[in-house]
Amino acid sequence: MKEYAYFLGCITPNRYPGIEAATVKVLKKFDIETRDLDGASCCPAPGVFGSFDLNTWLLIAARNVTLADMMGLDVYVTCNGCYGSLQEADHLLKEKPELKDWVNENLKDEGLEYKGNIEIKHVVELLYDDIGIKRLKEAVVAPLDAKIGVHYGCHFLKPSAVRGHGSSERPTILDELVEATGAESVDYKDKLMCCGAGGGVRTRDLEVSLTFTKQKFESMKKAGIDATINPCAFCHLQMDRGQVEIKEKFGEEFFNMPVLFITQLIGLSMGMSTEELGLNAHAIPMTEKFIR
Amino acid sequence: MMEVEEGNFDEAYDVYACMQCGKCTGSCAVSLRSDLNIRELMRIAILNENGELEKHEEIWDCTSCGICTVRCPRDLKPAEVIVGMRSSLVEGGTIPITVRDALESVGTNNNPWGRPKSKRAEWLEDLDVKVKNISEGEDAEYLLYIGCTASYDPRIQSVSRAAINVLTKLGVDFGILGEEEPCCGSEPRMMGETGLFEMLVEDNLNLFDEFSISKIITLSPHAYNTFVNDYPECAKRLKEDDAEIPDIELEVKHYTQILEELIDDGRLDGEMMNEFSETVIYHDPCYLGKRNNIFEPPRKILNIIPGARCIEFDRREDRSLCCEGGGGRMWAEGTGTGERNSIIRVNDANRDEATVIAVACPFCLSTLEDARATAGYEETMRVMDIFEILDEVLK
Amino acid sequence: MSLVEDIEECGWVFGKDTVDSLYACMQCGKCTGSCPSGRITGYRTRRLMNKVQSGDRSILEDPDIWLCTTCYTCYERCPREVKTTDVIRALRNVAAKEGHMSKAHRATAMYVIKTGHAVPINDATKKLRKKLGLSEIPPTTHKYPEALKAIQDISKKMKFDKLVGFDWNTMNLEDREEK
Amino acid sequence: MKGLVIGGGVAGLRAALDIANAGFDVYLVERDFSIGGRSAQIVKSYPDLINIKDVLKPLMEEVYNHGRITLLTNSEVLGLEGETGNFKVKIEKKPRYVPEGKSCEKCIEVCPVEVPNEFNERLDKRKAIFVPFSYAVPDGCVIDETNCLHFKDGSCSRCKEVCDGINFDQKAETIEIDVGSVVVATGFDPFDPNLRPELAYDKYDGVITSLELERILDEDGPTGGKIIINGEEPKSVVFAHCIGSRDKKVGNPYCSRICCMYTAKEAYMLREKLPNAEISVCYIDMRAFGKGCEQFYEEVQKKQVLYRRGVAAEVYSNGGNLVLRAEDTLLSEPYESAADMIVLAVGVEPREDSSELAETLGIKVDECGFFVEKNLYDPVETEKEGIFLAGCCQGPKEIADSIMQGGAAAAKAIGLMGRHSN
Repeated sequence: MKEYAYFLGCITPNRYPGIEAATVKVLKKFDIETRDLDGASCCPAPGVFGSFDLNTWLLIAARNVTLADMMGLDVYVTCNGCYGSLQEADHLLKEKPELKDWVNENLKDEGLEYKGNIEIKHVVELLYDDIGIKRLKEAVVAPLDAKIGVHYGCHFLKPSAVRGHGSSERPTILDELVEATGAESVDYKDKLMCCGAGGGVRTRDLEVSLTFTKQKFESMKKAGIDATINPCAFCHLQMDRGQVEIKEKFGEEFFNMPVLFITQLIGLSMGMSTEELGLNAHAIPMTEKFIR
Repeated sequence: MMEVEEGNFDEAYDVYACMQCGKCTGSCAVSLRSDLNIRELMRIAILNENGELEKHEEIWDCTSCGICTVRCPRDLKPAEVIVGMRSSLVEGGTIPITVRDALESVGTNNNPWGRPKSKRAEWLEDLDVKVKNISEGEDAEYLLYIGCTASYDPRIQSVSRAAINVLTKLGVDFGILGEEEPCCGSEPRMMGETGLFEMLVEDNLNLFDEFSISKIITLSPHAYNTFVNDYPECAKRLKEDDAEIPDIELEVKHYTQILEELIDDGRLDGEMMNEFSETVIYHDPCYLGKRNNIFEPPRKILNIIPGARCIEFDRREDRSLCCEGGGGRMWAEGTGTGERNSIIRVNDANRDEATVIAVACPFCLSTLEDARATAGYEETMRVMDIFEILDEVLK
Repeated sequence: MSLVEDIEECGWVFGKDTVDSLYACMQCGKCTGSCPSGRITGYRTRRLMNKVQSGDRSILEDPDIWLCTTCYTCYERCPREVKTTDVIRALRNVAAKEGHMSKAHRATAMYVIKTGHAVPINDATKKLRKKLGLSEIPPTTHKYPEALKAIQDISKKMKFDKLVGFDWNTMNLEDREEK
Repeated sequence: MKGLVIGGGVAGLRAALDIANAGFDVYLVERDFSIGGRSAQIVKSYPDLINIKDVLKPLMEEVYNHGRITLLTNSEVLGLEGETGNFKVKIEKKPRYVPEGKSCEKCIEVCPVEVPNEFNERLDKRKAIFVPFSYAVPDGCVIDETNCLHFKDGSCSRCKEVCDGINFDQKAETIEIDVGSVVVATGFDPFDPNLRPELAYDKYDGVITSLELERILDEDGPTGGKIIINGEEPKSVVFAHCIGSRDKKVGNPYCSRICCMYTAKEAYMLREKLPNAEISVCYIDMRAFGKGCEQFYEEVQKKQVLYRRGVAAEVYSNGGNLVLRAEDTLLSEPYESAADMIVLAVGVEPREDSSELAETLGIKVDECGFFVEKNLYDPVETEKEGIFLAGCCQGPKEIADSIMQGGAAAAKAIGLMGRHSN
């Protein structure tokens, strides 16, 4: 049995708890236990808060990392934004002693001390490295017969030198996970394009950010894709809720394309129900292929 | 690619040879305060169709000073590209109303100022000296070509009168064409009215032939330039198209060149003049200087005037700062908002403690006069054409 | 202080080398050509780098600098390894400091000060959480007031509250003219 | 059989040494008082920043001391007759008036004549009797007879009064030599920026050429290595690329190849001396194709040297402050940049008298004045058999390439003389 702290962030627990439920359940099936990271906050979003005030960003991120550090547990996330923030902060603190001193000086009053003894993991790494494709395949009881468009999101892969998942131009890790469920990962034109939400663009200029999303859906439709999967709660929100907003803003036809978090897809393949994975609470309803 | 009558812009102007170094835009008289970016236009000429030009109102900001052409390291003619672009706009009818009115006036009144042809010689009326009128059959060695601006603009008319006085005093055998004098076509050409310009060339050459005119003195460097540089080329083209063009060869001089000859011949010197106790700074007109390399004659004249302390602008000769009067700018609003060059010029002159800005071009006189008033130097500084200075000092 | 010095100061957590990497920019345009935002907006990464290099402060007022989604494509592809995305974030810090921060962005920041979350919980989600067998309130700052206080202490210490114009009496944003 | 090399710059030195080391006697004719050529005016190489002197000086001394090399400095080729393997060459040997190696320098102190020092690009003065430069070969004083009062009007012989070695009676002599092959390596002249008057080189002391800056950067130079313009250390410097290169208006349509990189090097050296100055470079395209050059260019940029695309348009003074105008073609914005010092990266031109030498030798010059190689595949041969080219007289190139071509020309000459000797 393995144990991890789960850093929830904002969107997973507060908008898409289905991601949380699916993730905890799937991991548990493979003997990975999840522990609450009590008192965690917003990561805070690297492109947003990093753009406002890097000092505040670093301190809050360091606080979140330190909570896990003090539990002595590696921590996993289900959002690329959280991944970006916590991993970047952890990386900077491990690289730069002067930064570590500054952070600890400022966290002293909270009774916290960053030591740098843990790793920040993305749930995708747990699935791929801890569990592995072989075991995932063995666990499939209801193989999915569907064409899936994979969306990686930006901060999962980049900056590649810090993230360490190989080339950000030719990633395969999520495609392999998708294919382990029996589904087909179908290539499409804007596969590696940003969903448009990050960097404060969704907040500040919804129309611009939706134009990104729309472009992605158009090219997925062209490729005959049934549903899109992602590893990021924020991209997830942008792509699920975004479809409704695109209709509102641009008055175009609904893409009506189901959006699934990677553990939700895996959960389905393992025989979990649509409802227990929270999929029926999405803005875009599941199509038949994803209803169990 | 954009098209002109002569073919596409590459055939006409070699635009593909541009290496986009930006020397033109960097040198341009107005680029610092206008959207005009000739390098970009060279690019647009290749990448876009003519319709694109309508978006570029700043094409009318070009003063046609020619510095881009003078300096182009690839020996191209960006200033002509602007003329080509304006031609396209004129053809399509999308031009500023003021420019359209000026061009129409050339067609109907033979001048761009919208004034009747019958009033072209009005400036002569309060003149004491008798002037030969070649159009009335009187013979003279030279035609003194006054030009539209010096005929109609009340401030510039004073230059015409000064010219008559000075040339008469110096014993030059000259006459004028009076009401019959035509527009030389320089400004219409720079405004892109190629067809009108060709018509003027044909008419004017026939007119000169009719009155046996072969030697011309011009007041304006613009007229000088067009007679010397544009007419022969245009006449050749017209002949190839079977137009009736007389076989005459014009010998054209700007008036400062004639005065220089008189100095060299001993017919004009300081002893013939009263003291002129002024600090004189000479402003090079683009059409005399940059475009035709005539830098010395005006300076030679000013230097013999007794009492005159001649100083120089830092930016002079081929680096002279254009006054923004040429290239049809007299009739176009312009898009720029920054400080006008003429203001910079009078301020520079003031800093250098000049009391007289000497010019040799009606447009320079007009723009610098305006600037002098705007900048508040009415009490301390005069803007004078060299002819006006001579008229004042000659005994 | 010059613009680059301001950016260095705001981006000190990245280290001086990261910000100074912008001097290696050779204006090849790979960034602009790669930028997904630039495909649909007026945001031009190369031009931004050029303006930063030449110290043109007018870009601080340029709303286009907020159109980067921090997708890191330019950062990954830059042949001179300019840390573009980091430079842009640090540059935005300078802009924010000079008051160029949109109301919507200030509101996002306000939620973090107020709740510890940029996207706080709502009733619908509480219900859904219950249905899914999760705790109604997640074990975050939402559940632990002392944790929220820690976030608020950090905001005060870093003067983040002042930066976004947070009023502790109303627990809301103060009125401020949007620059 | 003997060889002849015309020109004692790096290309000629390399050629002479290689021919001599192959066992042939060789004449090296140099017009100046010392060998070393243009490279001697340069402080450091790019991109490796080694001191040119450390490499050039041993090369010059090796030539001087080589048993098979006859060094004729202060000499010029007057005529050439015959054909390959059997050229008769007429050379004028002009006198130095002072024995080689003689340099107690008392004579210099007493000399009343001061003229601009060509070696320092006229930035300081030298006497009519002088040492050409610190490591000149042959070393010792020489008399420049065009400026010496003794030769002008006989009014002065002060140097002779303090030095009995001086002999005013030396006369120029014409010698005739038989050689089998000729390597021409006469080098280049820098472009005269006055042909681009808008850059106002003649008007302001703050506008200098890159070769002048090279002398200013030299610890042995006119300012002792201090960067001083108008009596002060400049706070802002702008370099301007492509002055007299890529410019049809001045008859130089070609790229001079070296200016991008020597500017980068000068900017680097300047940055070391002026850590707080604003340094920028106006360029059209960056051509950094040599080994290690792109990396060096990047290094220079990282030293906060701002590269702005767009050629320098004009220079003027705004109430005493220099202003350079140009367009930033990437921003499509014209700008005015105040600068205390403007460095014009002047291009490479053929020697002023290259056509005369071509006529003397019976070889051709191209429309720009460079000697014409036989063809692309015989880049050191000329159409005239037995006459070879090396260095910048054939076309602009950097020091390393000149040395390479010197070696290649020597190999050709050796091969040819070997064939004729058998």
